Amino acid sequence: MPEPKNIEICVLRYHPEHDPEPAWRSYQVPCTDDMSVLQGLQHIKDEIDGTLGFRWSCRMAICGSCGMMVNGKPRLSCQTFLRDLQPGPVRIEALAHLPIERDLIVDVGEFVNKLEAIKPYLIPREPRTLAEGEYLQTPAQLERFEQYTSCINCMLCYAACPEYGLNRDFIGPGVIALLHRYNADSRDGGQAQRQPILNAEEGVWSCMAVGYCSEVCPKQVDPANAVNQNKAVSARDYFLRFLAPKGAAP
Amino acid sequence: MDVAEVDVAIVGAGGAGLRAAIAIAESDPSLSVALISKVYPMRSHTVAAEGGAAAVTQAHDTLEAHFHDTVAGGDWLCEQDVVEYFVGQAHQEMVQMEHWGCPWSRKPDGHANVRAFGGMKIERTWFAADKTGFHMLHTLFQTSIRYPSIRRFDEHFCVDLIVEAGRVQGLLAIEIASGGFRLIRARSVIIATGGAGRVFRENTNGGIVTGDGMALAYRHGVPLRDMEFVQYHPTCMPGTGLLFTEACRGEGGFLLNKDGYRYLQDYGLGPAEPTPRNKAMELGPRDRLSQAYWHEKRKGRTLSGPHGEVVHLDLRHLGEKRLRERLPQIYELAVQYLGVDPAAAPIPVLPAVHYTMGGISADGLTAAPLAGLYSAGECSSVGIHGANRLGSNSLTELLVFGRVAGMEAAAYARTVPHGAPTKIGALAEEARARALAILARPSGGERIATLRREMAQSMEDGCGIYRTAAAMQATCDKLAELQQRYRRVQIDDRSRVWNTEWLLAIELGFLLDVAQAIAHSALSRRESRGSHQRLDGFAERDDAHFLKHSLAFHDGDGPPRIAYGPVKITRSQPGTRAYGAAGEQADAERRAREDVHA
Amino acid sequence: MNLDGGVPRPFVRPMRGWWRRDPFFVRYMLRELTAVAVLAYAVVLAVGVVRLSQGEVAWNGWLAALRAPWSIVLHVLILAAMAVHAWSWFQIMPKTLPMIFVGGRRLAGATITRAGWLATALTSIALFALARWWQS
Amino acid sequence: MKRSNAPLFWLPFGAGGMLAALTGTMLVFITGIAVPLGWTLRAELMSYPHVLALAQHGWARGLLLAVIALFAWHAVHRIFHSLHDLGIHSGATAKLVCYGGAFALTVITAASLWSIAH
Ligand SMILES: Cc1cc2nc3c(=O)[nH]c(=O)nc-3n(C[C@H](O)[C@H](O)[C@H](O)COP(=O)(O)OP(=O)(O)OC[C@H]3O[C@@H](n4cnc5c(N)ncnc54)[C@H](O)[C@@H]3O)c2cc1C
Ligand code: SF4
Ligand code: F3S
Ligand code: FES
Repeated sequence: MPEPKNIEICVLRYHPEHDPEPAWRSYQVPCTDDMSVLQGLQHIKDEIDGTLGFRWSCRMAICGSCGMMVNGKPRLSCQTFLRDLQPGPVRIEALAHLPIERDLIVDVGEFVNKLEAIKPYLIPREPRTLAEGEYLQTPAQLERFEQYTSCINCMLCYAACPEYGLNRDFIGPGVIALLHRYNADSRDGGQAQRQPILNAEEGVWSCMAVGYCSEVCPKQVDPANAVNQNKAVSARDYFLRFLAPKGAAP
Repeated sequence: MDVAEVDVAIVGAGGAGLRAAIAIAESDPSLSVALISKVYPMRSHTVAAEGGAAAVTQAHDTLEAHFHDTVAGGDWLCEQDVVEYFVGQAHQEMVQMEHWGCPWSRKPDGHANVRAFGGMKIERTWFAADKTGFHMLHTLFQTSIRYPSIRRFDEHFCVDLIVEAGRVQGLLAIEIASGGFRLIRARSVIIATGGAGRVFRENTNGGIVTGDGMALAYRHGVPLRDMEFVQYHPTCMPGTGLLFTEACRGEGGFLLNKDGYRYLQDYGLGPAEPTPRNKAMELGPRDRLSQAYWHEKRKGRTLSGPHGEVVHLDLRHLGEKRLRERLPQIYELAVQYLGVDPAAAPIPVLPAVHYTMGGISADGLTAAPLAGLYSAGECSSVGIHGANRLGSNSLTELLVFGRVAGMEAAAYARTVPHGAPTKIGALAEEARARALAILARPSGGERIATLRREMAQSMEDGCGIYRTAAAMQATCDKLAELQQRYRRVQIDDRSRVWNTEWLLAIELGFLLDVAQAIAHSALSRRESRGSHQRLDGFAERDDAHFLKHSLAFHDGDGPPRIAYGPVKITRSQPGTRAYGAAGEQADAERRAREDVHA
Repeated sequence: MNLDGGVPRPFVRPMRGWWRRDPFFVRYMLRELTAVAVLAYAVVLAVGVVRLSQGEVAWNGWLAALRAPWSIVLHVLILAAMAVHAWSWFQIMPKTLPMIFVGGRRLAGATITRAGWLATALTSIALFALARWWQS
Repeated sequence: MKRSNAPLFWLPFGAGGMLAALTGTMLVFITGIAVPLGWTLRAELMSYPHVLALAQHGWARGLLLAVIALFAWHAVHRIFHSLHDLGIHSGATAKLVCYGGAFALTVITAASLWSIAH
């Protein structure tokens, strides 16, 4: 084991059963070069203060549960290394803009409700039986939506988006990226069903193209692109509905 | 306590649990389903699977070949009728996933692509880049949203099953956000809680993989089957245990010792050829590769790193372009976590615990020997992995047997009424009191982390890649001691809202039970088979005495009682498990034998 | 519902002063602020048009005002803001476009941005040349 | 969900933004710096007869109106949303002032140009 040095980790603590509002607490954590912020927090929980609350599981940046603000930036704590934050102190806070349930744990329910609302499943363009085998899809067709399938639902983009912070009804970057993922899939024919969600004020029109969402996304989903390219689609739908009453965008 | 009433309750919303839920919802929308998970479904550990899912696909491949690979890979401890069903259903399930939108990687002609995988004779592993489990899990989760009959209980931690009148009638869960209890009454229950890798120190599993469901069933008298078979994955990241998928080797990666030598050729896996040949060298089965590492380490031919002895996984010859295209996540992991650019330098790796072959004993239709209880996924021992799982069989298992479990549990639910509310309520009260008692333990007791650390270290020492009676006995003794100390485990946090420490304490109880089942099953198996390898005079497979499933029964406060059950052999008589050139010869001989019989 | 646990009481942090919290947000606000300059310039031009319609004397008064030092300073500021606007406009441009494939390869965002900047440069040169040609 | 009328505002905003990005910098340089200072360009460029001719030329007149109207529209759209960003939720009033202002500017410019032409 490499020789550990100490680093100061300050955590914004909040416990709804006895704290009126969040407050900072500081911990000294022995830290080696290969330690992630998550491991630092685990050390606190295991050895110093078992009451610290945070979510984690995979520790390999794929389950999406360990998002938090590290020195003011939305990060996956399992993918952020203490060596890059030396000499400290490191300031850790629950993901910005989201309601804190406790310590570093935010409310995910609002996000999941939105995710459920956008029909995030394949609505087949042409139905097909299992016996007919798989739909054909060329690598080029796959490339048109693959990037948007990489979203791990970590909500870092929500913590990055001030428009979401100002109005939590905004569907937001991550969920719109997922919506677009299905719209852009060559097998899918559900765009018309999803269009009303994009067309709403809480859909693409709450976005001011701040663009920070894409900057912080750990999986290069580029949610800002998903949102903003759909403004043109929504605008077309706005005017074309007078021509084609069903309002079906191409 | 809040009470919900459903037809079928599913504990676990990973690949297996979600597949089961969808199967029920699709076949009979009038049945209500409760889907309970201690994390949001998309955080389940299926998300971490990288390599792919096996299903016979190519014209020159056969179900027969997949069957033989699986049975031989499992060192003949598989239920052969179940394997037969499994390989037959696999392809259809992959197509079903495709119809649900899974972004499988494609060939230029638009058909799904397949890749080579360890121990598989022919390329038959479907993959979605190197994030197969991630894509499968998200596809299943998102598809499940379409069905209104599936009622999710996200971030609900199941603490006990309710067994009354000889059958399962529901479960008790803690709503984590409030710390309140919820009784979910059900006519049948499916357990799909995943593996138990966290009983070991160095492992590839997420923090939530703590064997909960296994322990829940076990405590209610259901035996845990074949628990001694724990798979070590040969290529993991030192220190964290993070996995470098077998696909690295499927794509052509080499394993080198400190002299830059492809040492696997010294362990009956050769000849060493420049490109991967299925079932040889780096594409041999995981148990053999992990064992070879152990020998190299003993011979002093490994490299010393800050987190122990390592060998090198060399991907340099694949080139940056191919690596970024085919193994993007691996590329990222190596660069970020190790500071190694795999296009420029070999990656240090070592074996780590990866998969529990055993689990809740289940018949070929996923039913446990307790009425109304079913299991699917890694927590279940339906009988397809035997003594060693082949990579990419397990994701397929989630689908094939997730579906079966759903159909079976639904069928059973239609035949029985809900039990008497008062009796069930009383049982739930007792379970609730037991869970709350942990919160009320006096201070000054044992720390959770200490017990967990000692358990994991002891499991690694006694039940690692190679085992001896003395070391296993020491582990058994240690576990008995830890069980005693667990009664004095103490937690700092006595509140209710999001009390994760409370849940960790309960999980530790599950872990210790599962650890005991593993260690005692291992100690009792006096032979070497698959992933269970002994050095102390039992280095050979012993079909005369041990071509049997081990069954660990919970036995009060004492250690488990170990019994044995028969193995179903249909077409494939136990033979030598050989790989590389020797394997091809053995295969030819087997075919010749079978031709004579036919 | 009849849960017997603690009472969740999610805490929502205030947004006050959010735009100072991250340099990215400061840059965003700067970008939005360029709108004030664009508006100012539109007003300057509109006043010019009104004065033009009022005859030569009025127009010359407007020209004189443009020569005043404060006007020069104002226009230098507007010029800077316009440049920031052009720079940032094309920076977000790739976000607003669907994927573009050229010869089977996806066009990179940076390429789109650079193409935008180039377009501004070319338009500017053309405008200037037009002005030179027309002044005589 | 209710359909938003945002496209009505967003399209001219986008058009104005694009026009400003392409031409704004050079236009400001010409009319606000180069000509007034007589630096690189001569004052005659903006002499009364010169500009009058321009304003009476059909195409040029349209372009001039477009520049002023779209710049204004682009700007007020951003300003309106920035008010929201800063937490000033004056709602309908702000909206009226912003877009009303741009509309007024457009009408005044159009009227003046019309009177020049006739
Ligand atoms: C890193 C890695 C890579 C892998 N790669 C491959 C591969 O390429 N191919 C392959 O075939 N296999 C692979 N595997 C194995 C395979 O991924 C797993 O066996 C499989 O995903 C397990 O799925 P599951 O549905 O059984 O469980 P999980 O996905 O682990 O889900 C368990 C569920 O149970 C819930 N749960 C657990 N306990 C409780 C409780 N007490 N109360 C409520 N809910 C609970 C959890 O919340 C979760 O929803 C890999 C495994 C790992 C670790
Ligand atoms: S888009 Fe990116 S940042 Fe947003 S939730 Fe998905 S992965 Fe996370
Ligand atoms: S940060 Fe927010 S405003 Fe739009 S571009 Fe991203 S969603
Ligand atoms: S722990 Fe899973 S993303 Fe960090």
